Amino acid sequence: MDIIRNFPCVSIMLCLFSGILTSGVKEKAAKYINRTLIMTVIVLNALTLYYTLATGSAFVYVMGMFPAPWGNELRAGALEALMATFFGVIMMLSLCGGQKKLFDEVDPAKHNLYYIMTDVMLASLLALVYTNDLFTAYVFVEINTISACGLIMIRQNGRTIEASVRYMIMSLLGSGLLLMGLCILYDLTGHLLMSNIRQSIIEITKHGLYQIPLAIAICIMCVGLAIKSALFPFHAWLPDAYGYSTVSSAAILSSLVSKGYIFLLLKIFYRVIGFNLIRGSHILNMLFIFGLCGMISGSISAIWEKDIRRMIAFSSVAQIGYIYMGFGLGTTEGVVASIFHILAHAATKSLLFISAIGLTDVSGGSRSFFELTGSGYRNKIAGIGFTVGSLSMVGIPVFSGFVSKLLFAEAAVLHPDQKMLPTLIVLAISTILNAIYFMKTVVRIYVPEKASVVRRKGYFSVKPGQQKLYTVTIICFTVLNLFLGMMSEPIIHVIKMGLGNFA
Amino acid sequence: MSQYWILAAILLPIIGGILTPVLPFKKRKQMMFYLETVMLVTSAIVLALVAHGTMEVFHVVRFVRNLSISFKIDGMTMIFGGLVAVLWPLAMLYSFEYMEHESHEKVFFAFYSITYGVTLGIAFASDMLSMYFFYELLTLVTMPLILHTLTREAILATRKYLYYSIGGAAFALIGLIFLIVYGTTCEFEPGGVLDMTKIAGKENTLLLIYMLAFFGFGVKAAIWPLSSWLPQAGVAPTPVTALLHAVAVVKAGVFAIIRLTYYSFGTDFLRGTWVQGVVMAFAMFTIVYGCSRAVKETHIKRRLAYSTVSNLSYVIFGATIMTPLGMVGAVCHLVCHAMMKICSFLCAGAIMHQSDRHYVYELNGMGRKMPVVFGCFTVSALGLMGVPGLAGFISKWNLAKAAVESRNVQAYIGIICLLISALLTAIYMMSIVIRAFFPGKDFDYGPLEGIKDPTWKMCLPLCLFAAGIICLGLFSSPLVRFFGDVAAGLY
Amino acid sequence: MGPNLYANYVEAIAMILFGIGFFTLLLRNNLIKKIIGLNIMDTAIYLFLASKAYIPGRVAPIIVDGVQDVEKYINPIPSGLVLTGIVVSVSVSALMLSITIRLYKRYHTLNLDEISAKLKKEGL
Amino acid sequence: MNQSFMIIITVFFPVIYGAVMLLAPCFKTRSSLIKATAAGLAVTAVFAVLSIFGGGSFELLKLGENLKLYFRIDNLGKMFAAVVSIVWLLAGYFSFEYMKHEKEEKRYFGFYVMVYGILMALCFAGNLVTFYVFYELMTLTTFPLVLHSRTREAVMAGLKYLFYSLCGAYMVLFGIYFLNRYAATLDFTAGGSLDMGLAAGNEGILLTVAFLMILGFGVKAGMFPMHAWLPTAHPVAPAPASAVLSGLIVKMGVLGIVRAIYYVIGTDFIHGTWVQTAWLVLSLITVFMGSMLAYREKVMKKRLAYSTVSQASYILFGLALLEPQAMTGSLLHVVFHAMIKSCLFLSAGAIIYKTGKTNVDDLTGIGKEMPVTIWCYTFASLALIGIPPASGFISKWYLATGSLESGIPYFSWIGPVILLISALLTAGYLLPITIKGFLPGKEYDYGSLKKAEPVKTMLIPLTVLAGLSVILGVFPNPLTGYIADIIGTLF
Repeated sequence: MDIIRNFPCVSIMLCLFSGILTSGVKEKAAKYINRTLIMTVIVLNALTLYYTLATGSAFVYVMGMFPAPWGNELRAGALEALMATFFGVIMMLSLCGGQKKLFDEVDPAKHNLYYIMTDVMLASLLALVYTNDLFTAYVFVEINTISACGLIMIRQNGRTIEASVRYMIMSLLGSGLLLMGLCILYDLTGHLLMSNIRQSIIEITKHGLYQIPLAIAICIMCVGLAIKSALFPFHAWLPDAYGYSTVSSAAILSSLVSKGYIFLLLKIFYRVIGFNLIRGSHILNMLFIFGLCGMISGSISAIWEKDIRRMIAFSSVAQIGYIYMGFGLGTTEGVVASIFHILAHAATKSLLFISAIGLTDVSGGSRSFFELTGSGYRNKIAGIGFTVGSLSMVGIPVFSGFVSKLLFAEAAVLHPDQKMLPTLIVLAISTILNAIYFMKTVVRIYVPEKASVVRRKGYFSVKPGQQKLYTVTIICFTVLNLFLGMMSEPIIHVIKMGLGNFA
Repeated sequence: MSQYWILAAILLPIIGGILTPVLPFKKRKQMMFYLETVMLVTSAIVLALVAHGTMEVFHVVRFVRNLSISFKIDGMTMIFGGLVAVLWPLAMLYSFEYMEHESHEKVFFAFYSITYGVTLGIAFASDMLSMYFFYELLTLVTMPLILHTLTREAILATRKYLYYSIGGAAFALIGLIFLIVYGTTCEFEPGGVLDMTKIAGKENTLLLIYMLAFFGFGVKAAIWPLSSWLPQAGVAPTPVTALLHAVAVVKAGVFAIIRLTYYSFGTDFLRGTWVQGVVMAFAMFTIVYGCSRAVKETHIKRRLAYSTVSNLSYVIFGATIMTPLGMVGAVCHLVCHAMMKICSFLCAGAIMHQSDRHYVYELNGMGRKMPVVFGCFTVSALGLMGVPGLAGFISKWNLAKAAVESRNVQAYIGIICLLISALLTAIYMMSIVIRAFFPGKDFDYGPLEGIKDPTWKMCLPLCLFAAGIICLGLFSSPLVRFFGDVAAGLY
Repeated sequence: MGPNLYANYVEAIAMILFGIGFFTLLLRNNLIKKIIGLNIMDTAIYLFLASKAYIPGRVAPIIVDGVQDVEKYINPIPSGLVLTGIVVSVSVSALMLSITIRLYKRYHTLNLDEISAKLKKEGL
Repeated sequence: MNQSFMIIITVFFPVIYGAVMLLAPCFKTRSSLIKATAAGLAVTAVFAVLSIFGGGSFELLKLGENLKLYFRIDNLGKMFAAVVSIVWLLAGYFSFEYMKHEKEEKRYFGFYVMVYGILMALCFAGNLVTFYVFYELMTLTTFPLVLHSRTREAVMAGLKYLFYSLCGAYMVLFGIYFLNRYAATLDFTAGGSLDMGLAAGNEGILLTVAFLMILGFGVKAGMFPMHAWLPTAHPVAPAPASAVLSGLIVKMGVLGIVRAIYYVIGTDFIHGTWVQTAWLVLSLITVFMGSMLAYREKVMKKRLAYSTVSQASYILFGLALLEPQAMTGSLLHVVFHAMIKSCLFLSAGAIIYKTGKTNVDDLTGIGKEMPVTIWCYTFASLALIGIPPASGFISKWYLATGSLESGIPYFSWIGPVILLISALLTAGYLLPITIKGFLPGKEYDYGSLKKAEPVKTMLIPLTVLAGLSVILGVFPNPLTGYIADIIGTLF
C-alpha cells in the first residue's frame, strides 16, 4: 500500500519525461503518449487521493537523501490529491474537446510541440500542487508560465503572439514579486521548506521580531500571485490570452493555470504563514475588496463584449473575483467555498469555451455575438453544452455553480463582522449580471436564423454523430457539472478534511 | 407509498411534454388527445393527493448536508396545487383551438405541459430550497413560451423576463441562506422556523434580509417597481398570458411570498416591525399604480396585465397584514383572482383569435356578435370590480376584514387603496363591456360581419370559469373556512 | 533608521534595483527595454540573495584541508538558489526575445502599443 | 315559512322574469311584449302586497360568515315598498304608451321588471350586507335604463351615473367593513347595534365611517358634493324612467342612510358630533343650490332633476336633525316627493311625447293644448311648493317644527329659513309653466292651437299621482300615525 506514497513524485516525473520523449516522435504518437500520460496521472493521483482518505492524514515524500530541513520534499494530502486528479481530468477533457480545432488551426509540424507544452504544463501544475518547498514552487511557476505562453502562441497569428507577450510580461512581474517575497522569507527564517518556515515564523511572531519585513513579504507574494491569476486590477492580459488562443489552450489556461497559482497562494496562506497570522494582517481585506470589484467589473465588461469568447474570458475575471472574495472572508467556510468554486469554475468554464467554439464554427467561424443567431439548432450538442454552462454560471440549482454560490453566501452569512452584507449584495448583483450576458447569449443561439440568411452566409449544421469525440467531451463535462451540483457532499467533505491536514 | 404519487404528478407532465415533439403524431387530433389525457391524469392524481390530506416530508435528492429536494403536502399545497390542477386542463383545451394557426406548436405544447409539472413542484415543495429550485426552473421553462413568436419584441420581452426573474431569485437566495443558517430547519412550518436564540441581536439584519427576499420573490409577483416585465410579456400567445401570467408564474411568486412570510420567517417576528410597514406600503402603492396604468392602456392584453399587477398586490397586501386572517384574505384572493383573471384573459384571447382586434377602441358592438365570450367577460369584469355575489367581493371582503381586525392604521389606508382600485377597475373593465354592448346609436354592424363565437373548445372553458366565479361568489363559505384552518396551521 | 540602512546598504540597493527593473518591465513600451528591466529585476534578487549568503569572516563552503566545524563556512544554499534563478531567468529571457523577434518580423516595430494598434487594423 | 318565502318570490320572480324577457327570442309583436311586462309587473305587485301584509323574515344564504343574505320586513320597509309599488306600477303603465317612440323596448321593459324586484329586495333587506348587495345590483340594472337612447350624450351620462354610484357604493363598503368589526350585528336593529365596548377608543375612525356612509348613500340621494351626476343622468333617460329614477331610486339612497344611521350606527353615537354638523351643512347647501340651479335651468326635465336634488336634501336635512318631528317630516316627504316628482316627470314626458317640446320657453299655451296634463302638473307643483292643504305643506311643516325643536345652535333656525327660501324658489321655477301654459298672453294665436291631449294610458297615471299628492295632504293622519310608530321604535 505504501507504494502509493511515491505516486505524486512519479506522476510529476512521468510528465517531464514524456515531454522529453514526445519531442522525438511523430505527432500521432505524441498524441497517444500525451493521452496515456494524462490517463495514468489521473489514475495515480486518484489512488493517492484514495490513500490519503484512507489514512485520513497527509504524507511527506522526501526527494533525495536529505531529510528536512535540508532536502526537498513533496507533500500529499487529501486536498492536493483531489486537486491533482481534478486538474488531470479537466486537462484530458479540454484536449479532447479542442482536438479537432487544434488540427484546423495549428500546422501539423507543431502538434507535438503542443503536446510537449501540455505535458510540461501538467508537470508544473502537479508540482505546484504537491511541492512542500517554496523555491521549487517558484521554479515550477516559471515553467508553468513558459508552457502557458507556448500554449497561447501555438496558434500563430499576431493576436496570440501579442497576447502571449502581454501574458508573459504580467506573469514575469508576478513571479518576480513572488521570488522577492520568498527570498525575504528565507532571509527571515533561513528555511525553504514550508513546514519549517511555518515553525520559525511562529517563533518570530512569538518574540514579535521582524514584523514589517514579514508583512512586506506576505504582501509581495500575494500581489505576485494575484497578478499571475488575473485578479481584478491585473486582468488586462487575460481576455486576449483566453480569447484568441486555440480553444483547448483557452480552456486549460482559464480553468487550470490561474487555479494552480491560486492553490499555491492558498498553500502559502495555510502552510507557510499560518492562516491566523494572515487573518491578522490586512492583506485579506485587500484581496476581499479586489475580489468584489472583480466580480462586478468583470461581469460588466462581459456584458459590453460582443465577441463571445472574450465574453467568456471576462466572465472568468469575475469568477476569479469570487474565489478571492472567498479567501478574503478569512473564514474556513469562505476558503472551502473558494476551493469548491475552483473546481466548479474549472468544470464550467472549459465547458463554455469548448461549446462556444462549436457554436462559432457553425456560424461561419465568426465569433461576433450577433452571428450566433440560431446556432443552437445548427450544432445541437454545443448548444446544450453552452446552455448547461451558462445555467451553472448563473447558479441554477443542480448545476455546480449553484452549490458554490450557496457555499459563498453561507460563508458570508456566518461571517462574524461587517463583511456579510457587502458580500451578499455583490453576490446577488453579480448573479444578475451573469444572468444578463449568459442568458442573452442562450436566447440568441436559440432564436432560429432566417433560412435566407443561412443560405447566403453558407452556414452548415453539424450532427452530434459527426464529431463523436467532441460530443463525448461535452457530455462528460455536463455530467461533471451535474455531479458537482448534486453530489457535492463528499467533495466538500474531502476539501474540509484536506484543509484540516494542511495546518 | 402515496409519496411516490407526488413524484408521479410532477414528472408525468414533464416527461409527457418532453415526449411531445418526439412522438410521431399522424394528425393534430392525436397530439391533442395525448396531451389532454396527460393533463387530466395529472390533475386527477393531484386532486386525489389533495383530497387525501396532509403528508409527511419525503426527500428525493440531497444537495449539500441537510439541503435536499423534498416534497410534502400541507394546507398551502392543497390550495395552490388544487387550483393549478383545476385550471390547467381547461386552459390546455382552450389553447388547442387557439394555437391552431400558430407555427411550431409542438414545442409550445411541450413546454406548456412541462410548466405544469414545474408549477406542481413549487406547490409540493416542502422547504425553501426545493421551492427555490422549482422557482428557477419555472423561469427557464416558461422562457420559450414567451419567446414563442420569435418577433423582436418577443425576444426583448423574454430577456427582460429572464433578467428580472433570475435577478429576483438571486436576492431570494440570500433569504434562503439566512433561513438555512438561522432557522431551526429549512422545512416550511406554520409560524416560521427562525431560531430565536441564534438571531438574538441580529434582528435588524434579518429584517433587511427578509425585505430583500420579499422583493426577490416580488419580481414574479410583479410588485412595483419590479413589475414592468409582466405587461411586456403579453406578447406571448394568449393561453400563456392567461395561465402563466395570471395564474402559474405570478401566483408562484405570491405563493413564495406567503411561504416566506408565514412559513419561514414567521409573522410573530415580522409583525409591527419597520419592514412590515415598508412592504405593505409597496403593496398598497402597486395596487393603485397597476389600476391607473390599466386605465391608460388601450391594448386589451396589456390592460389586463396591468390589472393583474394590481390584483397580485391585493394578495401581497393581505399577506403583509401578517395575521392569520390576512393570510385567509390573501389566499382567498389568490384563488378568486385566478378564476376571474384567467377567464377575462381567455375571453380577450378569444376576441383576438376570432376578430384579430387587439385594441379596446376596436371592440365597439362586438357584444352582439360574440355574446358568449362577452357574457363571460362581463361576469369576470363584474367579479374583478367586486360586485357582491361574485368571487371578487368575497376575497375583498376577507382582505378588508383582516385589515380592520389587524388594528393597523396603515392597513386601514390599505382598505381605501382597495376601494380606489375597485373604482378604477370598474372604469377600465366596464368601459370595454359598454363599448361592446352599447356601441352608440347609429353604429353599423357591417364591418363586424363574419365575427362569431369560437367553437366549444374555447367556449367551454370560458363558461366553466364564469360559472366558477359565480359559485365562488355565492357558496364560498366552506372554502373560506378551510382557508381559515390552513391559516391557523391546522393543515 | 540611518545606521540601520547603512548596515544593510546592499539589501537597500538590491531593493532599489528591483524597483527599477520592476517598473521598467511594467511601464516601458519597448519590448527590448522590458526584457532588460526583467533582467535587472532578477539580478537585484540575486544580489539580495548573495548578500544574505555572505557572513563576514567566513570562507566559501569548499573543503580544502578537511572538514571544519559549521561555524567556519558561509551558507551555501543561497548560491544554489542564485544559480537556479539565473537558469530560470535566462530561459525566460530567451523565450521573451524569441517572441519579440517574431513580433518585430511581423510588425516592424518593438513598441507594444503600436503593435496592438496594427492588430486592430488587421481586425483579427 | 310560506309567508317568509313570499319575500323571496317577490324579490326573485321579477328578476328572473325580466332576465327571461331579455334573453328570450320571442315577442315578435309589440303587444305581446307589453302583455308580458304587464303580467310580470302585476304578479310582482300581488306578491309584494302579500308579503307586505305577511311580514316575517327569511335568510337566503350565507356568502360567508356574517355575510348572509337576510330579508326582514319591518314597518319602514313596508312603507317604502308600498310607495315603490304604487309609483312603479303607474310609471310602468305610463311607459306602455310612451315607449312607442323609443327603440329597443324589449331591453327597457326587461330591465324595468328586474329593477322592481331589486327595489323590493332593498326595502325588505334585513341587514346591511344584503342592502349593499342589492344596492350595487340596482346601480347596474338601472344603468341600461339611463343610457337607453344610446346617443353619445346618453352613454356619457350613463357612465357618469355608473361611476358616481360605484364611488358612493365603495364608500359605503368601506363603512361596512368597519361596522362588521365594531357592530354587534349587521342586522337592522332599531336604535343601532354598535358595540360600545369595542367602539371605545375608536370613535374617530367610526365617526369617519359614519360620515362616509352618509356621503356614500348621499350620492344616490344627490347630496352635494356628489350630486353632479343627477341632473345629467335623469333627463337623458326616457320620461318614465326618469320619473322612477327621481321618484324612487333617489329614495333608496335615503333609505340607505336611514338604515345605516338609525338602524346600525345609532343616533346617539353621532348626536352632536362633527358628523351631524357636516351632514346638516351639506344638506342645507344642497337644498339651496338645487333650487337655485333649477330656477336658472331652461330645459324642463333638467329643471325637474335639479328640483329633485334640492327636495331630496329636504329629507336628508330632516334626518340629519336626528329628532322625531323632523324625522316624521322626512319620511312624509319621502312619500310625497315620490308621488309628486314622478307625476311632474310623467307630465313632462307626456308633453315631450305629444309636442316634442323640451324647453320651458316653448311651452306657452301648452295648457290649452293638453289641459288635463297641465292641471295634474299644476297640482303636483303646488304640492311640491307646499301650499296648504297639498301634501308638501305637511312634510315641510314637520321639518320646520322639528328643526326648531331640535335646539341645535344656529341650524335650528337657519334650517327653516333656507327651507322657506327654497320653497319660494320652487314656486319660481315650477309655476311659470302653468301660468304661461294657461295664460299665453294676447299675442298667442289660437288658430294654430290643436288639442294634443294624450291617450288614457298616459292620463290615468298622471291623474292618479296628482290626486294622491293632494289627497295625502288633506288626510295625512293614517300616514302620520303609521310613521309615528316607526319612529317610536327609534327614539
